[in-house]
Amino acid sequence: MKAAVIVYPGSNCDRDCKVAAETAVNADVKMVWHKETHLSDDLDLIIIPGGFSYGDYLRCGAMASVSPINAEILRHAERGTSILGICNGFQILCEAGLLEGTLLRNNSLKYICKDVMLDVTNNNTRFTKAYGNQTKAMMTVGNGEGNYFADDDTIKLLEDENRIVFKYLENPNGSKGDIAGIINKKGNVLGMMPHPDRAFAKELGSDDGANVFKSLMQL
Amino acid sequence: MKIRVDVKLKNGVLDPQGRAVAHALHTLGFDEVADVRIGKAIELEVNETDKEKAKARAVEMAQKLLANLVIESYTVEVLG
Amino acid sequence: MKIRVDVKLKNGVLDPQGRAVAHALHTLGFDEVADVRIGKAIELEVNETDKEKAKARAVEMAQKLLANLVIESYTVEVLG
Amino acid sequence: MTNNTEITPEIIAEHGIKPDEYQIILDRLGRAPNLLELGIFSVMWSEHCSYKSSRRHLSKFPVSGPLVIQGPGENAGVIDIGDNQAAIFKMESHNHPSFIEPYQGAATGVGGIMRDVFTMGARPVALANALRFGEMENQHTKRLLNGVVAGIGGYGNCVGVPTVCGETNFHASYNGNILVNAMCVGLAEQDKIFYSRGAKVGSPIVYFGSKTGRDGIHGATMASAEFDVDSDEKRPTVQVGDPFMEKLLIEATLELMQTDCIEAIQDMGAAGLTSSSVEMAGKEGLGIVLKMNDVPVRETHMTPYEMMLSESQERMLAIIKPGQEHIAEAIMQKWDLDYAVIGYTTDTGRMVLEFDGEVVCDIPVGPLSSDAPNYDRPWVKPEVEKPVTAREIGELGDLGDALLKILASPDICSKRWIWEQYDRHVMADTLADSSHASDAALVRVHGTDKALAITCDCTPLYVKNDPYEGGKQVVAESYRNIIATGATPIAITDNLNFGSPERPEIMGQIVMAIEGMAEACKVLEYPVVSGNVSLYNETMGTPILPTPVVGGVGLIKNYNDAIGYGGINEGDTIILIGNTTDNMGATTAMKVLVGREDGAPPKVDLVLEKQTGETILELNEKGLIEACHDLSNGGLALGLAKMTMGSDIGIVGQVQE
Repeated sequence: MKAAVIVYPGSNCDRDCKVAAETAVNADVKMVWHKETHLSDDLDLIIIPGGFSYGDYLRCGAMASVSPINAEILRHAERGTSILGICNGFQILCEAGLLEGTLLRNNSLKYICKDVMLDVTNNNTRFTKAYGNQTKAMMTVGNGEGNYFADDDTIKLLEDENRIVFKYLENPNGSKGDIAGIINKKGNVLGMMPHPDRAFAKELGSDDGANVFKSLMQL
Repeated sequence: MKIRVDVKLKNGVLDPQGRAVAHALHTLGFDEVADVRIGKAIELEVNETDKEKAKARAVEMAQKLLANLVIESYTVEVLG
Repeated sequence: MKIRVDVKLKNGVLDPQGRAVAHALHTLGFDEVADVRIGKAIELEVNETDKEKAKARAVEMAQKLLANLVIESYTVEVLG
Repeated sequence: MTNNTEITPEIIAEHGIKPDEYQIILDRLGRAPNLLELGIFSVMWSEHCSYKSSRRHLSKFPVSGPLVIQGPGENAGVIDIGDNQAAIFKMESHNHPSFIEPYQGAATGVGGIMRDVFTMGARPVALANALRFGEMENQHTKRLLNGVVAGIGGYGNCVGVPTVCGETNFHASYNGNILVNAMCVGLAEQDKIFYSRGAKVGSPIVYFGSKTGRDGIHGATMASAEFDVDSDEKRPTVQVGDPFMEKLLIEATLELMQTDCIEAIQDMGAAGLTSSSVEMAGKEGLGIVLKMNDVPVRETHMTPYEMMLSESQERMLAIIKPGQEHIAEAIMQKWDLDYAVIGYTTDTGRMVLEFDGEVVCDIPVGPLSSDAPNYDRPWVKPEVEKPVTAREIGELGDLGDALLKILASPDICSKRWIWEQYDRHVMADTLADSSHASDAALVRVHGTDKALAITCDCTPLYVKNDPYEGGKQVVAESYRNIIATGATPIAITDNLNFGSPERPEIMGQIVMAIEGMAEACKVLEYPVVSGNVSLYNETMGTPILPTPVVGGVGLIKNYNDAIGYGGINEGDTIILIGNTTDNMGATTAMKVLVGREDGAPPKVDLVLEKQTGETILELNEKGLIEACHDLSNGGLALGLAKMTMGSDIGIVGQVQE
């Protein structure tokens, strides 16, 4: 698998995503600076990592979503390349208009770093096939703005089109519909707040995150 | 030239911060507070003397970056 | 009764957020932007009909909670 | 006040310079200093920068050892962790700024200590903090606790370095003077370490990072100025941190360090541009010329006085090989950081500052450090509390209720509310942190099987009741906490927080605590490689408890052999190692259950500590240990309670009559 991790000023989980993809599926991973304007067409996966791009200033992901590399991300989304946005990456995908809704401040108004048990609510997307009949997955969240919000019609649409991929068993931040991760209509863009890049090996506490990468190998 | 762009969450959009501040005000004894909404007051200093042009550009900035039109509304005011 | 409390960083206090937004506006081609300062626009809905009383209470709220007087200043405006 | 303001005794006193010290300045200059020169002397001779009240006693610490690459005297300490790798670490305090503005005070404390580490070429891999607040009932405690924790999380999380361990205590003596000590640990290649020494003559001085503003002017002198309750007047413009800028600065600095265009480099910490330029020049006996008009400034009409004393955050100063400035400039442009060549080194040994075509400062560099005052402050040996035995206190009622009360007390209860606000997992190398049943944090050395063990420790009440034994105990507890994870202790950093050294009884606490700590460091072969001293921690005459915090670092060769105090299985036997004496003095039990804080702390048998420690490491290497826990606050009862909670299992203990 050939993958690219986009690095924005302020991204800090870029290396974690590289190591996770390499460990889980022996991926060949390239780091791409946000000022570049080309992403090669033979890429199997583009990862938009977690972190505090532009310090999370103004709105999380707002400034990153207007970076020079953004046009290429939109182009790849259009042509069907798999795109995985984790934490800040999910926020960037929403700001860029590739996924519906937005991530507001946690209802506790506090940054939360804890393990969360997830429901794999749709296990036949290209990102979750490898879960098979394992319906639960343990990962960690680490964010201050993980409170997913969209208007009621959008939430209904996401439910009806079975585009909610992960839900929190115990909602840590007030997310509507306990939503932890959603996918776009075409099924090639996944945004999720929990970190599979921190749950890819037993010594880190869980390796349930590895399945997100393993699923893509079955594509 | 100073321009002020106010960005607010649209009605119906959850405001966790506003709700928490309202709660805190109640615990401090300000029971008359019914609701609190918190938005951004962005003050721009621009090298532009033509008021109309400055305003138009500020609107463009709001649409391109300063506001997320899905969940936010904005107003632009030239302070001169 | 609607009251608006604007909270701003005092002059001279670094505004990291404003600095980052100014930079982003430059990369989007808005070179005329010389400075950006971002403050909070807090809108209070209060059950109070007497304008003077409402304003005085809002000032009290600003001093007790809404503004961090060490690095922020505030203005209160009764919108009616 | 313009630079040619007449220097009056009031102005001298306001700069914290004593008459006899001013005499030294007159002698070294051969004339009266102008305001800028006086300001430079005042920050370089402040308690914070010169350690003038403690320097002579700090020299008692053992600072070398087979694994010590660099001891005190540089930005941080450096130890050898094998395979050409080095761990670089230090601890610093931001006590006074955090009392004035808790969020920014704590945030800039984290930012500052990280710069001390990456300025030496190390990528920061772990953060820890030791916090002390007033009693819960104090009106400020809740607000200060909220602000400090949010500030530490806000800064550390954004920069992307995991906050993995720490400690938090509450005591009335901190009501008006909280303690915020931040520790940072970084990793570097042994042959790629950068120092503040190494500058050559005629090399360009390069400034990069944020622009300079009027932040925290007189922050350095304030750090050691006693607080009066309405500290509003003493409120300089607060230092504001930008973690996003710090992240750019880390990446840019480490990228610059891959090239070989650096001769010397130092972060701008307390006393900003002054201390960084003076220290780099002073180390090589060089002079410097700085062109103040070239300093990137954020505010208009800034005077050289303000530029030289400003403590704006996220700024670095480097001395670059002549002709290679363009390399540095290109890197700074990539990371959108301010960059300017603001001067060059000379062989005159003098600091010459030019502004608007005029020389505004011309003083010898040497005296700024070599002539810094080195007080031999009078001190009295503090009288030591008498031991208090359990028999004297009598029955404590039902042991179960007693344990529950201890578990619920502020110092002992779960600190989940705090550490859940810290990102403990970023960099995906955290093996054990505050959420695990482990006496120290364990952070994997990326790409290897090695892991660093990190812990922060101090029991202030022990040090108050017997500074010497208390000092020994602080180091011994750090040693035990590292060993309890299966790691081998290597070295410590420290943060010595005390009241005013101008009080003989407080100076006595400082001298005796340092001697106790030094004794323990020698016997346990656990040297001091860096540290910080924060004095004048008192309000309206009441000093804080003496709080010499120790930040310990150890190494485990293979993290699969690591142990904690959870993971016990049914049928395991529990062995208590070391002897239990009837000593209740200064214990948590006495404070929580009987409300007394008197009594001598337990005596520390350092030889027994060493034997016990080495035995445990040996047993663990043989794979005989399932779990291990160091007994400290709350004693055996709390130790057993934590082990049961850590393993979700029951424990049966027999008490032999």
